[in-house]
Amino acid sequence: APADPEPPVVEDVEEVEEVADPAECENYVLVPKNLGNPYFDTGNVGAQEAAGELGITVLYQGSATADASEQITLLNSLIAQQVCGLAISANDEDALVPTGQAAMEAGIAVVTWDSAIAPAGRDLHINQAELEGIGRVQIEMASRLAGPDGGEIAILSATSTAPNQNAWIEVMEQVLTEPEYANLELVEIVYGDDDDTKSYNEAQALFTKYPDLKVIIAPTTVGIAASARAVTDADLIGQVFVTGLGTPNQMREYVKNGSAPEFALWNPADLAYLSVYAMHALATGEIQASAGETFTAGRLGEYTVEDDPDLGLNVLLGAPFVYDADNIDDFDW
Amino acid sequence: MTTQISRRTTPRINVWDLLARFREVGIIVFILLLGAVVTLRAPSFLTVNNFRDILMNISILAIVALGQTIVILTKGIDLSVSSMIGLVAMMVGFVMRQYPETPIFLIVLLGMALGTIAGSFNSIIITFGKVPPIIATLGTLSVYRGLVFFYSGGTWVNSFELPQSIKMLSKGRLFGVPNLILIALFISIIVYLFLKFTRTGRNIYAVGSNVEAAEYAGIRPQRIIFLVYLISGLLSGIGAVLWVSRFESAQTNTALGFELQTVTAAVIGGVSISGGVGTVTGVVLGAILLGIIQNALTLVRISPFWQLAAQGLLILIAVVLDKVIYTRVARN
Amino acid sequence: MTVETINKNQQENIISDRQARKSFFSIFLKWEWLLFVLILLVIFINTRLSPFFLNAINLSRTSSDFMEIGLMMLPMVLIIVTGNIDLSVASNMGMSASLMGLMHNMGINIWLAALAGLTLGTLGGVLNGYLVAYVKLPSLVVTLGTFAFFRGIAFGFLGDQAARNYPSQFTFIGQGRVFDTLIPFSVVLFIALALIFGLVLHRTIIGRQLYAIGNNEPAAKYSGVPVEKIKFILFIVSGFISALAGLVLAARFGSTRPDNGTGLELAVITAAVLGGLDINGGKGSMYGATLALVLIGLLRFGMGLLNIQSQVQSMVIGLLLIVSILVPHIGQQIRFLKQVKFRWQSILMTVGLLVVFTAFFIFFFWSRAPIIAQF
Amino acid sequence: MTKSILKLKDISKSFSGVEVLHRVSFDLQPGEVHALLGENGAGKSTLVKVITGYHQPDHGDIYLDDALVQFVDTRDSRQAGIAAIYQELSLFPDLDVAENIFVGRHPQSFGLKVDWRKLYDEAHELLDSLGVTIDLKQKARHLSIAQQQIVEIARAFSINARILIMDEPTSSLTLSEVAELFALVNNLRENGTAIIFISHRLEELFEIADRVTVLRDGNYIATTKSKETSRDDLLRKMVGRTISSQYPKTEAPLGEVVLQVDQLTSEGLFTDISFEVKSGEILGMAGLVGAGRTNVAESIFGIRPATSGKILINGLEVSINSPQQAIGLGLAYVPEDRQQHGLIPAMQITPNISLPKLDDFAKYTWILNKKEKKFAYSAALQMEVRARSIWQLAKELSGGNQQKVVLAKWLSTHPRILILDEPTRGIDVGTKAAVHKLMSDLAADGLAILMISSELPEVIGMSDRIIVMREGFITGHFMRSEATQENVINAATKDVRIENLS
Ligand SMILES: Nc1ncnc2c1ncn2[C@@H]1O[C@H](COP(=O)(O)OP(=O)(O)OP(=O)(O)O)[C@@H](O)[C@H]1O
Ligand SMILES: Nc1ncnc2c1ncn2[C@@H]1O[C@H](COP(=O)(O)OP(=O)(O)OP(=O)(O)O)[C@@H](O)[C@H]1O
Ligand SMILES: [Mg+2]
Ligand SMILES: [Mg+2]
Repeated sequence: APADPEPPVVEDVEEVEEVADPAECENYVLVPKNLGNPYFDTGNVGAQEAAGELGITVLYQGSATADASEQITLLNSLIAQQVCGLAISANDEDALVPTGQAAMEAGIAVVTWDSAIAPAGRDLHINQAELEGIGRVQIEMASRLAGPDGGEIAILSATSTAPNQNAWIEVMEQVLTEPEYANLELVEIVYGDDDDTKSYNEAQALFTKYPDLKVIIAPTTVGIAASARAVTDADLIGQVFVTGLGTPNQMREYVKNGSAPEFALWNPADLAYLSVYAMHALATGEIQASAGETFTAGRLGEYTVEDDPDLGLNVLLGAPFVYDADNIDDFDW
Repeated sequence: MTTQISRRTTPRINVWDLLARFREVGIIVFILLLGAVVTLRAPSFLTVNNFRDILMNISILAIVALGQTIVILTKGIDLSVSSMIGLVAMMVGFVMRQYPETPIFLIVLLGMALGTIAGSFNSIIITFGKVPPIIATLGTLSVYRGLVFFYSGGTWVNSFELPQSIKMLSKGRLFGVPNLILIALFISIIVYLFLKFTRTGRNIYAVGSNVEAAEYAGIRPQRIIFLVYLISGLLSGIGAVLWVSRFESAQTNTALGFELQTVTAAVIGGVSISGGVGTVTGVVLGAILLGIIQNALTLVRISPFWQLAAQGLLILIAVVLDKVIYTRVARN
Repeated sequence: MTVETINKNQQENIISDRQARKSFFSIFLKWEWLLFVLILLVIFINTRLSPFFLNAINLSRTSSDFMEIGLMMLPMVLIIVTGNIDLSVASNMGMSASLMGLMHNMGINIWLAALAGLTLGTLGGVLNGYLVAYVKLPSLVVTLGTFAFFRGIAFGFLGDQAARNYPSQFTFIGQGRVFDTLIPFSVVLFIALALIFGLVLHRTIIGRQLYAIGNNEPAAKYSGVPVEKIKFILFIVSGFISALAGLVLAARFGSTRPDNGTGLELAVITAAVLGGLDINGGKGSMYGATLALVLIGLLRFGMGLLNIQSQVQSMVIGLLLIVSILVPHIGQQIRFLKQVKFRWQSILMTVGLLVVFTAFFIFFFWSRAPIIAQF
Repeated sequence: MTKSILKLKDISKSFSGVEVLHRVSFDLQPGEVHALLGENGAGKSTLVKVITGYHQPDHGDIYLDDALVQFVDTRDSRQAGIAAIYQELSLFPDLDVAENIFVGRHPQSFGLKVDWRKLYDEAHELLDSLGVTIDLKQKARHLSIAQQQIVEIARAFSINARILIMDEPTSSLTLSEVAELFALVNNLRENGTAIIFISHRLEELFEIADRVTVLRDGNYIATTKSKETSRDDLLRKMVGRTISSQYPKTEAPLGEVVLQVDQLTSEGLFTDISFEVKSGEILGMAGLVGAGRTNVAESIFGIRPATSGKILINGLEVSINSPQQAIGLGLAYVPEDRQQHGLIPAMQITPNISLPKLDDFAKYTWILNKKEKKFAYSAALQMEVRARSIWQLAKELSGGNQQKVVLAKWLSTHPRILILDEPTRGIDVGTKAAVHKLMSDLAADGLAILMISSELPEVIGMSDRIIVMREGFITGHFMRSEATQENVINAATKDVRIENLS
């Protein structure tokens, strides 16, 4: 990575193929964690919007399941085609590093979105929202839902290996230590593996185990919907509340029936939109991936490349948006 | 003949004999042991509500596992059940989204029909194409899953798009018992009667036990095999409708990986992979055991990181214990 | 008391020591040849369709994507030949790599950690082997259990942690290339092991005994084949090689997470079966399995270059699996149908099926109309 | 002449280009027992399978009641009233005895529900009429070969067919069961059922058959009334030569005790079995079906080791826990059930023969193909295996030839102790004589042979000494000179409990 003081290691000189000429670069690819997931599909809508504005083509290519080795195989075939840029939502932050490096060596602009590759394996990460912001907003919502007396809360995460989930949970645990939230007690963290059935069962087990449970925070779109349904099915609406990160279409029902009165999320379409602009800026040489550079991303305006000790080079989309019964019908994705 | 003396004393009826005839001893013993241990550590295990949850959670599994069992009885295996569920769930979901007024029994019928058609495709490949079942269904596992994506274009059917009627199909209650559990019970009884008291049911055992001999005995094995994949499809179709009903959505990855669970339920229920052996009671108990294991592990607060390991270990212990008890019983 | 002595000429008539002569074409109908032809076909078509296909760097990079599958396939072939199966390979690989990762995180020398991983994987094989060979449980049942158990242990080791920053001597196993060529080290490893496994299967006593067990286990036992011992050893070898594949994967990723390699067991079995192995045991060859692996690799890579969606790729492999077995049977079926006398039932059934399928497809496209409209 | 019930005209059948039936014609009258006779591989079983629709003839016609018929599968022939017991036993190992008898035809009530009570009652009745007691709820998996044969017979009788075909039904039955069977057959014959009967035991044919049709190498040779023919005549037609003595036992000098078994007991299977076999000796083991002889042999060979007792080889106590140990100690065991235990049917003859002693054909575990082939070829020649080539699949051989392959395989291990369990089951007269000669020669070379056989003449004719078993106990011990059919049968049916009190 350019931010690194050491020169990049180039393994073999003949190996570096003709680097795609930035001027006539047109083929970009948006890679989700997996296909058939509405969250990412919505991202693709934003990406296509950006592509239209930039006059480039953005392919939407993903693996069938959210699995690192499958994603690597896919990326290898994309690298082989000498595309101009890749915007990847990584299934494994470390395992993709060698592949990301190979792509950069081949002269491909590599940005990540939604879920990052470790800094060594990409040029830029497009950060949906600050870690801090996402963690904090969820605790704030939980606190509101639990009411002035507070009470027991639990977290239902995706897989125990998902890097962004773990980072958020860490922040949440930190925020909970603040005196303001002293009346909230985090009783357990469980994992639903982003599997609807498993998440549902885990949520159910939570009520059985903790009869006084007030709030379930599920920082995952699958988990939050499954938990809200579990609450509804168990006739616990009004007793147990669900919040976390979700998509409007999946949560509409539960926002209205009161099982999950509010939840947060950024707009994945905007996230992908920004990613395409960033990827294009990198590929055309408008930015070189170093801290402090700025570029304009269409309707979203101007963004600055920031450096972060943990995240490496990144661009921040903005604060997460809170959906509730008043605004949910304004969204359809 | 004068030299003819009975060469075996008439079989004495004793406890061992009775146990030997009742194949499910091993699994029941294990369920009781596990239940006792869990109750000691988490008394909330032994509540009506908890048992209702467990039964709700395994109802669909039990239904599809019964289809799987019928297939395994003929020495086959149906790995495509999960994808059939995914496909049928998606198609049913689309219909319900488009025509929310459709009466629920028509939806169930539709699910059954679609499942049967998907199953018949397996049947054709296996009987006419002579493709070994594991390969055929490994193939259709990915083909049907691919069709789900193609069909839905990657979109999901969400809860708010589904009418109340389908949601109530599983959640409505009769005498306080959720419909889903009653449906599973009803289907189990039907399958039990079918396997035990119809010629076709018995022929399924015969074919699984010895295909050649079945042919000699005037059974048409190919027809039986055709039928079992049809039944597996049918039950998967029902499972799919119930899935949509219970999970209030149809997703591209609905039931992903479910096939291994159905096989697991069947084998820990004493169904022999080499065909010819297995009972409905066993499979239902197997599904219940799986449900209990899952429920218990979350209740007794085993670290979530070790839960999967514990689950695998318990399954292993269950099959080993079953084997040991059964051979002990059979020997006596 | 004379059993009439049989003269030399008569003896010749009783039995010959020659193989029945096969026609020139029937040799080419052997499954391995068909796979070979298919590979050539895939290469040819892909070269026409994509300029990037016949590119040494690309092929080299892609080939290492399939080496873990290839490695685990080798003992799997042997196991399938005996009529057993090992569903736990991918979980075992995750478990061993996770132990290695855990030890690496604790600051232990990477090679010691790797050795520990290999040992654990082997022990996993011992568990499988013991339950299959001596407790006499069906292998499918046992490995379905250890499939969850091993993966669970992997999660137990690393939980939400990852192991990273492996030294480059170690990552060489998965990322390196030998002697300044483009050939990945893992490919060399695979080829060497494939040769050994192939020779063992096709040329040695053990190999012969494996086929005997697969065809008729009791008879093999009665003939003095140490059935239990062989099964036991096979599963141990499978455990060891799975662990080795785990190391290769960890080296290729440069990191380890407990869910690494999830689902690879199906890929392994798919390759083996496409290679002509009979899942019921007793039939199939190592050449076939290896060719099938190459075929799947090239096919996937080629389709990837054409930007065919992953789901469609899986569908194609799934269909290939079915068709590969179906096609050789079609001729036979037609001949069979000719023999069967005219039956109303069969006609009715065919017509019925056709109607049903047509109805299904009409319904399929009709009901997804809103989707088409949406795009 | 009455109207024939079944008529075959010019039936031909080939397998992969080799003709095994050539223009065979055959005619069956109602109320007759018609025997088929021929050497191993003559085509008897194939002919039977053509009749039942299991195989389709390449050429030729089948007439039922003078009407041309074509059976596509066995179900067709079943519906036309033909029932068959095939040579390869075909029970359902996972179903119990009673259900095995009625598979595919379970009695039903309301035309829908299987009537289990009726099924068990009828099964009980049937087995009673055959004079045997087998636990009806026993899974077929646990039956001995002879018991399986009886269940098959019961099944065939339960069908009430117009034509009943039995392909070597008696091959492992003892005299008493055969007698019961024949009584039933006579019954059927009187009721007008036509019966096709295949057996290699010529005495049986003379006892039961009305007419005999002889096949040789797939060709029809002749049909004669059994009353108008003689043993020699049939043999000449069958093999085209004469075979004189059946039991060519030569006296061999007896050597040291090679195998000694002392108080061998296996819980629930057999008790206190003691005997010894000297080098050069053939020890015969007689008994009724289910007496436990096979179990004793299997436990000596290490397949199911006994729970107590001693085995001594050359005077040294050994523990044998697996067949490979047994083979290492110089034992060989030709099992009773060749389909399940003797052969690898889907493998060729060569690897079948070389399997127990692969070490001999390998260098550092590397198999030397030439050496193996040469050996297998000479072994097959020695046993007169009739097949196209030593590369033919074992499952394609006729029953008798399969048995020869099994013998060849075990002799190739050059054993010092040979256990033969029903060695001539399903073998034709000619070869049987050859096998007997071979046994005699092997004994003369110093082998110790333990021969289990249900054929009394064979036991009496071939053994130096005879032990008799019943219900897991030894109930008799005779020298060659004192053994007669009568006292052996007496010992085989003696009440064990009384015997053990004394
Ligand atoms: N499926 C088959 N494929 C090839 N050859 C076969 C097949 N079935 C039988 N044969 C051959 O046909 C010939 C006749 O076999 P068949 O079983 O009819 O003999 P058989 O008269 O019943 O002999 P036995 O007395 O030994 O039972 C044999 O040479 C056998 O090898
Ligand atoms: N594996 C087994 N499990 C249970 N019972 C068995 C088993 N093997 C044999 N038996 C029973 O043990 C008894 C003795 O059988 P065995 O085969 O040793 O008798 P045999 O004297 O050789 O008679 P046969 O002529 O029937 O072979 C039979 O009643 C049989 O059903
Ligand atoms: Mg025959
Ligand atoms: Mg016996």
